[in-house]
Amino acid sequence: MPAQSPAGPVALWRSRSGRAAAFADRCPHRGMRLSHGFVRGETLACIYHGWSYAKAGNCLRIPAHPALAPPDTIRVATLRVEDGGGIIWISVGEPAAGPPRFEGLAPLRSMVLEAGIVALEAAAGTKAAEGLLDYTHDDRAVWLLLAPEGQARTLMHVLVDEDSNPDERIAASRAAEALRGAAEDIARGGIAR
Amino acid sequence: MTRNTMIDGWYPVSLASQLDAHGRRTALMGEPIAVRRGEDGNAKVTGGNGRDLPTCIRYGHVWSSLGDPQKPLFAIPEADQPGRRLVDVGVVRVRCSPLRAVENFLDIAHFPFVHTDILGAEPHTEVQNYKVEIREDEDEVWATQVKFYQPQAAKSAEGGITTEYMYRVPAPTCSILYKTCPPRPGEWDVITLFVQPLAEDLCDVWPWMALFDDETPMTDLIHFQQTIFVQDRSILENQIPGLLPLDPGMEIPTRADLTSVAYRRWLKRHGYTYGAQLVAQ
Amino acid sequence: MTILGEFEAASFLPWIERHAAKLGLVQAICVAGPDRIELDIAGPAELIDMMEMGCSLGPIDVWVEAIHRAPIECESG
Amino acid sequence: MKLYDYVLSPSCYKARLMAALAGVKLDIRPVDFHPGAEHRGPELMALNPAGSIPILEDGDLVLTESSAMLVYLAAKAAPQWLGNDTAGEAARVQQWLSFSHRLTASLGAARLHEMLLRPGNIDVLQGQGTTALRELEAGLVEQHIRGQRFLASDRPSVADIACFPYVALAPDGGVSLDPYPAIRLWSRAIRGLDGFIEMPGIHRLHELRPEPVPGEA
Repeated sequence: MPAQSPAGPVALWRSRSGRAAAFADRCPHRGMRLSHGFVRGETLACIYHGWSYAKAGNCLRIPAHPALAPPDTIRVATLRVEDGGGIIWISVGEPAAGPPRFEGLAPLRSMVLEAGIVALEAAAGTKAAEGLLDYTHDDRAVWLLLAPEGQARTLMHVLVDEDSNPDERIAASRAAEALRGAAEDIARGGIAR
Repeated sequence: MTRNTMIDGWYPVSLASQLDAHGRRTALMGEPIAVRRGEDGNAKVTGGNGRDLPTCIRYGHVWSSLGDPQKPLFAIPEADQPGRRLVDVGVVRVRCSPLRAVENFLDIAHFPFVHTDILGAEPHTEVQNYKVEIREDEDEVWATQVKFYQPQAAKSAEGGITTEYMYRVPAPTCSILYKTCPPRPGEWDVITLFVQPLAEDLCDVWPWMALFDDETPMTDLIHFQQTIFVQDRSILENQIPGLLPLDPGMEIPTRADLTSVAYRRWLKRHGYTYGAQLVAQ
Repeated sequence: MTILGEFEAASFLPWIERHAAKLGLVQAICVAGPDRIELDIAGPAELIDMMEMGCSLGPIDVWVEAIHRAPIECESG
Repeated sequence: MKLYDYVLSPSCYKARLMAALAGVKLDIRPVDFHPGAEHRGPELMALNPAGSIPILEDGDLVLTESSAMLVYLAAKAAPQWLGNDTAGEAARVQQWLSFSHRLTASLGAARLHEMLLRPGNIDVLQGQGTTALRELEAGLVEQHIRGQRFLASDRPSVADIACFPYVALAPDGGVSLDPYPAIRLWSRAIRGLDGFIEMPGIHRLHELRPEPVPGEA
């Protein structure tokens, strides 16, 4: 699936054995987005000409030239991936520590809002701390893990108490929808002014 | 700024059969133009400032130019051959460089993945060597002896066959494909891709065909070609960068990409760079 | 491999080296002039084809007229 | 059963897809929608005064609404696709069948504008399409929380087939599907169904076939 990172667009994928990997979203052959590709076993293949790549980024197969064993140097740029408590993290460069853990919380859904973090904070009436916004709605707590995509767009991962029942989870999802709407209204108003 | 050397070329701007007095508002390389049938019955094309543009009607389409064409439109002798059915496929808009649309048309290695079970299928993915040349007299790119296994080569084809192709690029945004014609061995079906450059990253594509096929209903022929082209559309809109790179420093062309490389070389030699990226990034 | 054409060797040579490295090819440039570059390359035919494809297009300030290939007689590192 | 069909029309594709999934063989009558505008010609206007396709003909029954075609095909050959086990499920099916018309009016019109140059206010159409996709995403998230993979239950129904084509082809109209992970999972679940067929713009799920073994060409 496509994702964004400070290093540019990313093709994020999970192999059959369950391992996640992140590639620069551009096939080195002719520039097709790899996020449109397909996963077979432990490889990701480009939809255009079927060039397939291992998780480490090295090309394994060029279907137009089936006799060739591609050298290790034909490769796509990779990013480090950590799978932590149901949240996939990618890092640009080599971070000193692993991603944060959110004990007692479970990821519910991810959503994109057409607003920056400032507008979201204004709508929620509270500030984010280290990328996590603690939002209480109708006496229920919802945690929003925020990843900015430029100034005017934010990827927001909704987390809930891991003991929540389905009704509570649905209510949390609806609360996040409503908050998104309010934040986008504020962002639009800001542009109008 | 260097002069756009593509300005003097001919470009398709409308289907001839759909020309009426009301006309069609469109664009050519960023300039708004209007195409309509004049009072004398001929096609009339006017540029953004109201000036009359050169016009001709050929191969089912109205052609025009923003500049001063030094040559008549390229010849397709097969178009006048008796017994062929001429197929207006219509228009499909694509958010991509006009040059990328042509390059993709010249490519066979994508058939098994993009036109699965129609023009290609795994495991028949190998591209055998073929020949590419620039024909100096005509100043055209030609690829010949191109062979590829096809599960369903044409609407009239049943079962898989190895199909032979020839590709010809007579103008920077036009390509002609000659393809084995199952009902008439020895003859070639003609399938063209005429591309109207609206902007460097936006084009209207007008496929057109001249086929030996008396059996298949016309609508089936149109649908077959529309199917193929629309399968390519999502590829074309998702290649990075949007413009066609003339420096392959960020790419890895292989022997199977020989036609693409020859096409890009020919563009580079002529300075046909509208829709091209000059420095790899 | 002999590359004939018109080029600024200063910009083309690093480009050639980068492309060869991307293909994992061992290459040694023997002759480098404004109209002729000769290099020895060893590797599978498909990869040498790829090298030829890339070089025949080259960077924008380079025009490659022709590329000739001949087998290398004696083995060199 | 005869389907008046245009290969690039997502509404026609709904009928073709449902027939394929239900194992019904259709007699396809191709219509030159573009460039010929045959759907506005006398023969088809006589059959469907609304001037739209698809049209499904079975004996003296003539259907011109794709949702009705889905229900008819399912009722005849694959009633499990009707999704009417419980009152809630039956209602959800109707809810999404009605909703699917908003997808046609927004994403479908944006696609016609961007691809086949039909008139329309593209910004408004794309905005309405995005609103509809967000509703679908939210609906699928809630279904997922309930432990159900499809729109009305844990089994696919005519509602899924009614919504799938215009959603899958949203990028044709310049509307990205990147922000909708639940839609992505749902779309893959539909594309992986036994008997699934594609239409131009929806690529084959090559994942479903193993990699060819070298030398077996």
